[in-house]
Amino acid sequence: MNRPEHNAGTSIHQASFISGQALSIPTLRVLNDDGVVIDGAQMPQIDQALALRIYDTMAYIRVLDERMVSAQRQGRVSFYMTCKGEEASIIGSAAGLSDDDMIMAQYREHAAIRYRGFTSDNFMNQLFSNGKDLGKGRQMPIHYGSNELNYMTISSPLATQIPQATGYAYGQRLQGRDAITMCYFGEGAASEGDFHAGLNMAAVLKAPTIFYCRNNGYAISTSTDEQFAGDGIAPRGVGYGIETMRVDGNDCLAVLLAVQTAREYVLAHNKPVLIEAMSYRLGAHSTSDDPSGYRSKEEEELWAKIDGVLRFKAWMQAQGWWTQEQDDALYAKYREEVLNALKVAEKVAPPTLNELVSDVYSDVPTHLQQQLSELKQHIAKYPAHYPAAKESH
Amino acid sequence: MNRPEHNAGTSIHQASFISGQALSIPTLRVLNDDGVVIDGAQMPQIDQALALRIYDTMAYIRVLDERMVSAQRQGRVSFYMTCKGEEASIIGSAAGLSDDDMIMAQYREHAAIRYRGFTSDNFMNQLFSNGKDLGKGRQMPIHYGSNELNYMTISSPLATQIPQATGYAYGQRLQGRDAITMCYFGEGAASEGDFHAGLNMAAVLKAPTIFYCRNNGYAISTSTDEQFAGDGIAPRGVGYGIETMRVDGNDCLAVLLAVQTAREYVLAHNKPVLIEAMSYRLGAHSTSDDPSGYRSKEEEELWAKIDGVLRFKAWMQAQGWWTQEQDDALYAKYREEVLNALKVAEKVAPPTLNELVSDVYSDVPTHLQQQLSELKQHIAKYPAHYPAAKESH
Amino acid sequence: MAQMNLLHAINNALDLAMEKNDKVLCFGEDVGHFGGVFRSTSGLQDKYGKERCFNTPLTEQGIIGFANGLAAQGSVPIAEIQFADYIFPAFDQIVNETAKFRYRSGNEFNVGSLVIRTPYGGGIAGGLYHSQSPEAYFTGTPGIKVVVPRNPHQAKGLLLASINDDNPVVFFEPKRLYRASIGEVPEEAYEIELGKAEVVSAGSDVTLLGWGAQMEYIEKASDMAKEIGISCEVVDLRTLLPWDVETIAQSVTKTGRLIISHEAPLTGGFAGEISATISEKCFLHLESPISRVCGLDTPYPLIQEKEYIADHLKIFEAIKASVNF
Amino acid sequence: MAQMNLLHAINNALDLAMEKNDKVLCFGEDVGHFGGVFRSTSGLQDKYGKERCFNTPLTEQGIIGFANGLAAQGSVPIAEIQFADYIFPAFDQIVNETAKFRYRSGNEFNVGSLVIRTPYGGGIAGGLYHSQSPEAYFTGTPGIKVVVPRNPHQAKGLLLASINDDNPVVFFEPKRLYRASIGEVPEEAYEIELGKAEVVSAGSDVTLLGWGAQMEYIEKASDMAKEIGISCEVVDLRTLLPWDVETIAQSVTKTGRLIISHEAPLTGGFAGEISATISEKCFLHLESPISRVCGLDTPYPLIQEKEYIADHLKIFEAIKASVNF
Ligand SMILES: Cc1ncc(C[n+]2csc(CCOP(=O)(O)OP(=O)(O)O)c2C)c(N)n1
Ligand SMILES: Cc1ncc(C[n+]2csc(CCOP(=O)(O)OP(=O)(O)O)c2C)c(N)n1
Ligand SMILES: [Mg+2]
Ligand SMILES: [Mg+2]
Repeated sequence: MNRPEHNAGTSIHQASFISGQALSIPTLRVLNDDGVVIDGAQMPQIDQALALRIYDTMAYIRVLDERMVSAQRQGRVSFYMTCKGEEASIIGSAAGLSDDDMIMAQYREHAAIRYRGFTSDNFMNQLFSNGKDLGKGRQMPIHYGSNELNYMTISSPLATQIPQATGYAYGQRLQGRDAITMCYFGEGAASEGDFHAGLNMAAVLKAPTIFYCRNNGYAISTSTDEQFAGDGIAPRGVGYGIETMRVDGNDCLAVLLAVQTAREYVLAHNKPVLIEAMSYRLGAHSTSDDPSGYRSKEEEELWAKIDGVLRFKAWMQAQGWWTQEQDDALYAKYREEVLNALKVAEKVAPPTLNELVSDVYSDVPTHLQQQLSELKQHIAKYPAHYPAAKESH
Repeated sequence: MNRPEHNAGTSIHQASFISGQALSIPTLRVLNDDGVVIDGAQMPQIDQALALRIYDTMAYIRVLDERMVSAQRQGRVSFYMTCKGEEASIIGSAAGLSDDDMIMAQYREHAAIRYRGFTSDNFMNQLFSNGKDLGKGRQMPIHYGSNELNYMTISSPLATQIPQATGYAYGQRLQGRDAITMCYFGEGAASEGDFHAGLNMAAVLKAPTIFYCRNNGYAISTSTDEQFAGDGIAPRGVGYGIETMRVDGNDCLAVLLAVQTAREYVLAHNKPVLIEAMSYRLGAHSTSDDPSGYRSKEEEELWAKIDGVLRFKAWMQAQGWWTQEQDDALYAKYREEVLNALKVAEKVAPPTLNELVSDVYSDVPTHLQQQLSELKQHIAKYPAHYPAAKESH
Repeated sequence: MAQMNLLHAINNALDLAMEKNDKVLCFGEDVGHFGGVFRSTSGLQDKYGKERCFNTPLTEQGIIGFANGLAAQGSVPIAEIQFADYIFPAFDQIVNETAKFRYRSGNEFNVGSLVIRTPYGGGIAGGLYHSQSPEAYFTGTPGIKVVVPRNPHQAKGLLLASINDDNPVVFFEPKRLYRASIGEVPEEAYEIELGKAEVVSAGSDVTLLGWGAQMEYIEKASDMAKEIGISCEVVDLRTLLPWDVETIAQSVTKTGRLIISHEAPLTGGFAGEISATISEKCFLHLESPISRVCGLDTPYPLIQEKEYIADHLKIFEAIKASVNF
Repeated sequence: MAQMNLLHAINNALDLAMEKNDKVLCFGEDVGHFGGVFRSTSGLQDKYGKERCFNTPLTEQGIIGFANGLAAQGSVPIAEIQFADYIFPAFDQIVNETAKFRYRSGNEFNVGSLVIRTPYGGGIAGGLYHSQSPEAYFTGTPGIKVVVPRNPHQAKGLLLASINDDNPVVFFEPKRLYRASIGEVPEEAYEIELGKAEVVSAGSDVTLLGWGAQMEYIEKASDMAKEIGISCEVVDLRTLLPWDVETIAQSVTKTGRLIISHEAPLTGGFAGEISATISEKCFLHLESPISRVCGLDTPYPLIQEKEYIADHLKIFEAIKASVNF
């Protein structure tokens, strides 16, 4: 029968639903819960150097997160967010990329910019909004970005980076770059309209993007059963015609394998891939949040037991690539480094008042020049009232 | 193993994708292409009276569409849109509802409001934006609506009615109504962020909604392969955990069966259902469009052959419920009725000038009263220039 | 009467509205069990159940689309947008749908029962995405009302009036004052009429006009002016759309001078509209140019927030300039 | 020179830009093979291929999100929104992303190469969803430029300048004039500087200011005024953000009178901003109140469009009122 194409396909003659749970997507695992490689599991491409770079980043981020949460409690920074519990997911995925790939993240992925080489000073300058912050002190703490490191500056509005990643990747493909775009987002952000737009456009327009969903169980206080009714985020990929994988986000080797496989596919086919990494936000949403109001200690402990850093460390040790002594030394080194950087950054002068009006446009237009000069005259009248007056002499 | 729930499920240990084409959703058919019931096919609940009401609506809409396209060519109305090719899909689905169910449509579903009892005068008053238009002459032709008929007034911005339908249905459920909300939209509109929001929220918040996607192959000039890369819209339902069906939109009995089945499920479970009806926009997008620029005559002819009105009529005739004589009489009757109504509506006075400022708010606020009175003074100075001046005497 | 902060006053208004009418629903991101990130819906889920006070998925366009549908159906939705900075994904649903629902249908349908609550404004070290004052994006939209309270008493009365009003209302809550502003608030339900400005304190030399958290700076500047012998008439606009032209025109006719102050950037802010209208109405009474003391024309800054803000000192300087023109 | 209508001029500008720089891409709904519902991208896919001129899925937020990403990457995206009435789903991507991209990153990244083209305005029996003039929703947003051409020559020069400008531009095209406005246009590439108003015709009694399609009515009113001995200075603002305060202030200082006219509703329209600013700058020169001739504060009507529009007769009446004040 010469039926037009989009009315073709198999037929049924009894009314029946495709169940909303029809697709149950399995989870890729390489390590078991104790950090031992599962029999017959496929290994990612990893050697000792790469493993050390990954573990080094893990240790660094643990130290940084711990230190900055205290700093926030002490009132030294206004705000902070940790990635505790998701280190394996974030670092394992970053390690599966090439340094030329653009990373467009949500906010909880500072481990990825660290993996690329963001220094303690870089971190601290941003956290303290000082004059050396690459972002010129304009965004709240944790909104990192670096052109040099191909890490797009974080933007607070959720999910906006998703269609942007599609566009970025499309541009990379058209210009024949040997690079892709990695787009991170939370399972909460995946409810935004921009998610839908970004993934569908990537599929249709063949943008070399990896969409990496960090499903960590919560969006602030909202648990996943109040966020979606399907089997997580992964089945949506199939809805868009996108190749999809689910991975144990607390299994660093599985994550690395997933991303390496995905990157290869994306570059070879100029098509997107969706990865859903199952993990857990072990800490509070941010320093403004207290999770005891919406979840149990038991639940947290269950997840703490299968923590990805512990599992990766156990594997490293079993490989003979790492010892407890090295571990202690590494943590000690980073504790000192971070604390020193913090003390330095605290004292760096804030950006000059001129930065209040720069970068709104490529040049400062007349009306902003005028507003700035009026402001300066005003400040000169009340120097005691304005911090900027103190800085200027 | 005591693995936390959302990291549970089956495991794999080799990297492999779930294919973007993993879910191929079959199409429900009851009638074959010649309008003969397929052996063993499940029948919808239908008796002669219902069949006649459906067919009556089909004939009416064919006449209306034909007549109004000519009227537009003659310059008597500014704009028109037909549902040619999709009558079976729209009328069959409307017939599966109860009159208490709210219908929130896109724009190409005037056959559904006709099925509910919209009169020729109702249509014409809207199309001519005259003083008797329920919408007070404020929207372009084809933006029908009727509170009495539970048919939400059409809004041009695409897909906005989708999350609205979720909200409407949620309210129906909370107030214990024995009614659901039927939400129509095109496969093009399904690319909007509002689609994603509306379906996901309906699944999570348990809104008794039927989401009925008219996949008619085009969004203006954009064909489905430029709209999505997956297997149509249906697999997205599974992504949201929604029970889903695909149906041959040119098979009125299959459509009726699908909607009857869905309505029963929705009411019983207080959960949404997604239906994708595969059909074809046989006409131009609107009277402003000429499809010869973007598709072939051959393609159109292929679809014309499996037209849903022809198939339904053949089935009616085979049932002994309909004859060609009756058919000729019915079309003749409606041609006359529509033409008469058109002539009457053309001459009905436009809404009064006061309607320019009413319904912006529940009452006309001071500033609008003032703007209106200034306008009236102005018009009084130049009566020849303003149509409203002519109407007022 | 009870002592309440602004959050308590909001919470109390919601509680009373939900108690009185079981069609009233409160929802938004983290609004349910948790009671909202600012805790303004605290306790409401416990009291009225999960069907009437609940978390939504994380989608502002969905929240407002859903709320529009509920309102059209006959429920009384009170939708929260977590920060006013995040209202923009819902902009189409508000500007093209909420605002035009009644008009386009010839009143066959309307969403008059809808209230959209959202915390706005700076002063909390929130940077460009937790500090915006986007009211002027809404005041150019016929069909909605825009309301901003300045303290707990006003907040409760204006919110209850917004809920009961038969028109959709966008209700901006000054988050800087959520805990900082405390005052006496009647425990029972009461309404403050929408569309009416309030003369907070009478004066003769210059009219100072603002709304929301900005009223604090304005009152402070007025006090400073008093000390040097300038008498200010302080007016809180309260409802920005439709706004009370008459009260402002009357005041300016009397004082001959007007200073408008808002947090949002100068260009395209609502002060421009007010200035233009009052210039037309009071042209012959104006003794000096109407002046606007507003944010700079930049995104909201972080580290230079103090310098950026249209604070009492800037308003005070504008008062002197106006009087000495 | 060639005779072109406004559509041809746009199409020609896009063609030249794509020819010169293969990083220039044009996309949007129905923009590809079909050439757009108004045909402004006609022929470009044939000439530059499907990768550089293409249809997108039907999602405005996606189109602008995608465009932001492309611009950040170094491409030169020219995104079309089919009607300005449908730009609102993209509002968050424009207002929170496009406009703040450079600022928030300390210029580590920017989307300066982006141009968003969209047909706006009434006069085509389009009713409330095919007639809006939403420019004032954008003029309150630091970080973007807003441009509106009035005829084919301006359209080509301003569009090329917008494409080459290192800042994101929202470019509103007066769709009523797409075919109606015809004029001489140079065939080669040329630019008209952004941020500069143009004195279209000099005069002494009153300044008439507008932009886009509204200039036609303004010029007609100016002609009517001339016949009764009133000399109007007609000014086209052209760039609305940042706008050319100086040229307008100079003109008003000379004439002592200003009338601003736009299609959008009065309240919250951009005329308010201009009036407020010029009142401040020219306070002592004003001989009559600045007047605004604008749309009514309602959604855009259908059947009463003629009455609604701020036409030449209304402007003419305002001119007389201003001169006779
Ligand atoms: C558009 C928008 N809406 C709301 C917020 C406030 N908000 C910040 S983080 C967050 C939760 C995000 O959850 P998820 O995406 O799961 O990421 P996670 O925090 O779990 O890493 C919310 C609601 C925001 N930043 N942007
Ligand atoms: C938000 C929005 N964007 C664009 C348009 C312009 N437009 C009107 S109909 C249409 C195509 C819709 O296609 P589809 O949803 O498949 O419905 P169909 O016309 O095929 O029935 C477009 C792009 C619109 N009305 N609203
Ligand atoms: Mg999360
Ligand atoms: Mg379609």
